[in-house]
Amino acid sequence: MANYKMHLLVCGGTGCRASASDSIGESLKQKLEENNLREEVQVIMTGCFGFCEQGPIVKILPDNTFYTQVKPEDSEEIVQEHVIKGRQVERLLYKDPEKGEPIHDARKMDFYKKQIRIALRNCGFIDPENIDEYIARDGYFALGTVLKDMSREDVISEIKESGLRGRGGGGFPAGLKWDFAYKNESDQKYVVCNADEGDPGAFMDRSILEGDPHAVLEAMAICGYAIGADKGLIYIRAEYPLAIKRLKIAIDQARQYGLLGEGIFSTDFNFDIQLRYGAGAFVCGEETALIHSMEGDRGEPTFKPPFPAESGYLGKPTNVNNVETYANVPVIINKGAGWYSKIGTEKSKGTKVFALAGKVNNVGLIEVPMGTTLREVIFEIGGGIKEGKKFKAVQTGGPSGGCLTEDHLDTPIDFDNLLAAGSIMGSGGMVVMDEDDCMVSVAKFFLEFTVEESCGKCSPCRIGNKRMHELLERITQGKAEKKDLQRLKNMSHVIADTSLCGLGQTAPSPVLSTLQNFWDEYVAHVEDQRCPAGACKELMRYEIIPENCVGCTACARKCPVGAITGERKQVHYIDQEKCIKCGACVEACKFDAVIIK
Amino acid sequence: MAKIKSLEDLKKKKEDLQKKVDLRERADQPEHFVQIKVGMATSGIASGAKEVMDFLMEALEKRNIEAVVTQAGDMGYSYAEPTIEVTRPDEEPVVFGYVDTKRADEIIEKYIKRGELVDGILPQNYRTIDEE
Amino acid sequence: MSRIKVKLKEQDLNKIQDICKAHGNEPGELINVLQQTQEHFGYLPAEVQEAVANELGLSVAKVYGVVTFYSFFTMIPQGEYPISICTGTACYVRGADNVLQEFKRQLGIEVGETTGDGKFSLNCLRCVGACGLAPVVLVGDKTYGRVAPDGVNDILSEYKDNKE
Amino acid sequence: MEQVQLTIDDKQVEVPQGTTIYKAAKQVGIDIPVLCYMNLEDIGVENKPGGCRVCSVEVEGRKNLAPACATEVFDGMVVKTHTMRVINARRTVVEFILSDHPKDCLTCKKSGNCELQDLAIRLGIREIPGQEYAEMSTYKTDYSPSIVRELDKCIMCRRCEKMCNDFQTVGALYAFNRGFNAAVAPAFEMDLQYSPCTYCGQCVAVCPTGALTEVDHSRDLIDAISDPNTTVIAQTAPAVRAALGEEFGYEPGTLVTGKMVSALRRLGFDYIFDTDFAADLTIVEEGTELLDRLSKYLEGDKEVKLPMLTSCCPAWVRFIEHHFPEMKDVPSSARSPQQMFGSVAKTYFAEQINKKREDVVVVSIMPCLAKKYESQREEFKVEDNPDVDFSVTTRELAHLIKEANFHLKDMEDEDFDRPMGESTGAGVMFGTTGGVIEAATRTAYEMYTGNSLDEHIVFEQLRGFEAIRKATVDFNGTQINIGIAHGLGNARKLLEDIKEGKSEFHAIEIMACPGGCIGGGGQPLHHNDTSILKARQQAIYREDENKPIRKSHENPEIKKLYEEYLGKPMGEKAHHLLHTRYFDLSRKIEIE
Repeated sequence: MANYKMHLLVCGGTGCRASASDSIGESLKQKLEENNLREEVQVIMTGCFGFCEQGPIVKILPDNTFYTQVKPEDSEEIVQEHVIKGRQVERLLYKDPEKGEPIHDARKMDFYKKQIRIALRNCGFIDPENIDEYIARDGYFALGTVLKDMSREDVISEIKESGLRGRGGGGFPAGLKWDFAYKNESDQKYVVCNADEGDPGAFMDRSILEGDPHAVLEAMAICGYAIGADKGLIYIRAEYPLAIKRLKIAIDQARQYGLLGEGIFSTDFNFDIQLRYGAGAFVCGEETALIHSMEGDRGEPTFKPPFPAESGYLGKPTNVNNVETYANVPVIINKGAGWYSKIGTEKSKGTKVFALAGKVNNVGLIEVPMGTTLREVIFEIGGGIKEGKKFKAVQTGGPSGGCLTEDHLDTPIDFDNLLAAGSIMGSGGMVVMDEDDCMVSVAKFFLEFTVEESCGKCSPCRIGNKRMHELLERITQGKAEKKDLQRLKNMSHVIADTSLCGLGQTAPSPVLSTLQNFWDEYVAHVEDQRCPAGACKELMRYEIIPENCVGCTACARKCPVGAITGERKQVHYIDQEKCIKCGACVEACKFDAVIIK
Repeated sequence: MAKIKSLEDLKKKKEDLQKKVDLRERADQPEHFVQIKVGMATSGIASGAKEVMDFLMEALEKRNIEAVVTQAGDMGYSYAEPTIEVTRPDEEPVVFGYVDTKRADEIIEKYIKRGELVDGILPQNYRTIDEE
Repeated sequence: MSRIKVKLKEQDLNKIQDICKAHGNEPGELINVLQQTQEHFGYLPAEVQEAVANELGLSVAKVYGVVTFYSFFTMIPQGEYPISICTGTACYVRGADNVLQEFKRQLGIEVGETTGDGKFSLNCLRCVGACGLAPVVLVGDKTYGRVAPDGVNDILSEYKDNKE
Repeated sequence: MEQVQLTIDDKQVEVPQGTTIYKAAKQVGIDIPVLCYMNLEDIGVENKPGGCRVCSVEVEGRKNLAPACATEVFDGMVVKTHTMRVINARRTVVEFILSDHPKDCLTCKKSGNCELQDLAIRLGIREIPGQEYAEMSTYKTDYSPSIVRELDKCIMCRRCEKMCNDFQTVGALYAFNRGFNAAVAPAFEMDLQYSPCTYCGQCVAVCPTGALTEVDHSRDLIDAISDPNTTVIAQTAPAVRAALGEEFGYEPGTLVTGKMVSALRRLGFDYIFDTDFAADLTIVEEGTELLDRLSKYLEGDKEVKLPMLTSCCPAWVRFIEHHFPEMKDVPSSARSPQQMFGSVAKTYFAEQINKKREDVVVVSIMPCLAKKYESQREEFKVEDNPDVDFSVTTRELAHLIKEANFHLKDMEDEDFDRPMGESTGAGVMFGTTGGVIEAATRTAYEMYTGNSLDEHIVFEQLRGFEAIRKATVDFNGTQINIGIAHGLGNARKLLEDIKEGKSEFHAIEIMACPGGCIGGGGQPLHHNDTSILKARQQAIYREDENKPIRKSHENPEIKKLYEEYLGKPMGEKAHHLLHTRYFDLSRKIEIE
């Protein structure tokens, strides 16, 4: 084995690959080849670094250099300057968003400072297509230990003691779930990994599968041993081709090493894993829907009980956890429940991965201990609000979650606190909004998602959410009345109260939380036909200030619908009936004569 | 590929593979290890810095010393090249000049292993690339 | 009361049969079969669904029920250059809707449709995980990041000029 | 089973573990409103998707409301069905459903018989907030020969899907699309007539709204009777008389044969005949065919198709044509009674009354929707003139009687006209599962053995309500194995056995609907109460008992028909008028 002096880690997550990180890796290899350095410097395509905002990322070790927005043509300079001459390429270094100064050591980046990486421990660190790298990081030790030294009951109680809760949304204690599946006697049981991440704006599961697929395989095998299952199924979105590819490679390699298959570690434990593809239905994140989908049917949820632990895939006891939940398991076994449960808050143990997005400077994937405050996440790790604007709200938990305000910024994040604040942890989407975001529109956006993703099985979700969406639409158009807000509230409560599955039950959360936290903004829409954030097009008026207008006709010439009239050198006028609010006139006017009201 | 038949197998395998990620793991917390920077600007390479670096990496591994060896740019001591900077855990960095493989061996044995100073320490009036 | 006939080219039928056989003609494999079938044909026209139903021993109504349930499946042939606009939250917050409207306007089609010349089709998708690049547009496999409405024309002309 | 104690609206209830809240409440007289829920207990079909959420109730300690139809009780459970929270939720949910439902109740075929309408009345819903701007589903209406689908009225209760897939295994209907656009339809939303639909009508029988209804021929009937140049002949199927009374307030299971005849006469039909007559004719033909096949078989002919399947149920025939085309020569070639009647009426009888075929209109009154389709099959037409012009259901007849301002209870009992109104107890048995084969057995036994059945005319072993029944009848030392199935899913099992060569039967009777024709898609709606079907079955048995002649081959008018016109059973003329053939209707993938 070559004794490499330097490792060039190139982010091969989907985000960075979208910006050609593949060719960066290739061209780095080529440049090293040209300089006869292939024996000394290793190029590794890793999983996601999390810092997607500034991708593609190249990290150089051991000196912890963090290059951002790298282009394939930069590889010449990286090799010539950094690799050969040992000089960092200044212009590619990550720069502190506030001070604008380059940061020479990645460990000094705010983005990484507050993070503790358990689920993401190997992401951006190992080559996910090489099982050896996983083994070198203690991979499959947990499985080995479990098979050698622990009874099935031991494993379950270890998971119970760790306090690990499901990371997919509900936060149900994982150990308890395993226990149910363990206790239901059957000739056949299944371990299912829910990798049908559908939350718009959350992509941690994919990052884990792309960056550390073996962690999930190992955890599923551990679960299989604990509950008494010899078959595992990963239900993964077909839209995740890279994750699928890496999973396939990983499964293959694990089989070759005998870490999957028959008689694992020379015991009588057999376990193998297959992939099942989701085909684009958010509701399949719900476990009963997921199971129907795996059985080849419409992914409609069914009433629980019976729970999957009693009657799941093909009617057999089935344990369903999501990717991030499983990714924690090997660490818990290796380091012990005691170690794990020291991290986090009283009722929420460990860490949580969030997909930080929206109007923050550092968009990306982060992993923080439970109990970290929203402020720390948004302002320290996230580097604050973009363009120095004012923070307005943060939406957590995706379409099932709610919008939290300034008042909640110091709330330590955990399952129960978020719930109490009117939102949820969900799968970990975290979208930051600033003063330009209209909260009614945000609620409408999420409702639109729910309407589109509702399976249609139960009437409150199928029709009720549609009606809510229609009403929200009218509010944003200034066509609603104040009494409609009461109706909106009632619809929200009834839909939450009567829907069949979690999707419907939580669909009104974005509405309820914005009604609660931004009531005045709703009122402004219905009483004054005004959008305080200036985001609702129908409520905008473009007007010309006569004093400023010189009659240059620039705006009239630009207007695509001929809504602006006026003679040359005369004050112009915008016909509100015709105006489509495209804003072209504002751009065209050099005299600040066009204003938005 | 040979099957891994037991936890012991796996441990053995891991030990064999450790090197693969050692460099990365140590880079995560370099302050826990001996850090060595080798001046590797063009002049340094010409004066044999590359050989020194190769030697250091090989020797440290053979002698089971966990260290992080990185290359640095011009350290500002062109008169004394090749130069290396050694930082023992929780200590201030020390720079050695005119390092060849023989001196490197001595540095490992005396300074790195036991903390004894050896000849050739240069005064600290340089700027490392990190502080540019 | 003549029998309903479904016509398929021989090689197409053989392909479908191969795919089904590779999945053991198991009705439970319907979604995997449809995935692969769509991968091959680009879409799932009625005849193809009939053939799949036939091979797997399912009712065509069920196959259609499954096809129409999942957004990944389509019965409309995609354009030569399928355009997908990410409407995930991050992209939404950063103005994906305006970009979508601009594509609709310039192409003169709605979401889920294909232009008359078969060149472009327009779809929305939820989060490609490139939130750092929001708003994101995909044309085929190529990703465009930080797309603004006034950049739409540039993207389209890249492909329009490709004429033969 | 373990009993659990719970409280529902302050009432103590003790029920076995596993009982749902809905059933437990029913036990103490609390009627929780339901919509999608359907329990056809006697045929083992329960539909509880938990979809409509109308049955939501409050359970102490539970975060959200629970659907009473699907939630199982537990010990110490406290349920409240009438808190303001429940009432508000229930009403809001029904408002949601109505907001996407056409408001054409005035002209809707289901009006007055619609579960959704009942619910709206019960909950006192007076307006739908936001209706002015609420988007509504728009689908085209699909008219097939038997069934009309108005998908706009689909509320996604999934009952039809359940019947079509689970009970009938026909697979014509399935949910498609998702969310607001979801509904239940054939593949590609194609018209039913191009789908594998058998027109059994069980979807119509269970649809709670006007989304699935029968094709209405009552206007054609009025036109025909109004036309002075046509002779309008009615034939009434056996199951009609056992159910029609329900539409007029009679207890289920009341026979109204005489009153029905009287009503038809007053409506202006020229002749009121009985399909039972044709049933007797069917038995003679089918019985002869069975004996023919049997004796060939016993003589060692291995080519002969056994078991022989009955062929009087058109939905069943269409099922085999669609799903088992390779077995299309297994059923008896005998036409169904409706079609035998039509063919005899437009030849033999038309000649008797000196009428041209085209001046005679034969109207069948049927418990069935598939009969509408059957009457339109090409092979049952002569120069485009169908043997049976059209078929109306029991429900349509009831409407017409009411429309004409008659009340059945005021009617005197009257008798059918002759000759084609003469029938036996065997003929009437066609109305229930097991009846056709019992009638056939009576005749075949006597024909085969030469012995008279005398007192032992009832074959108890063929009667009942179980899904699949087996019986062996001793034909003087020859053991004849008989199978009976009602419901096409059950029939499928028997067919698959035949296909695999495992069938032990010589003859099999199959009826598509639960309970046979008494449970047909054209009958008064049972609204989920399958005990009604059992009562109708008992009525059929009573009608048999009351008949002076109980064996088809002893029907004097049938004998006369053969003597005067047909010649011998299965003879040339009989073959031409009374037999048919079957087609391969399956979907075939063809190479272009």
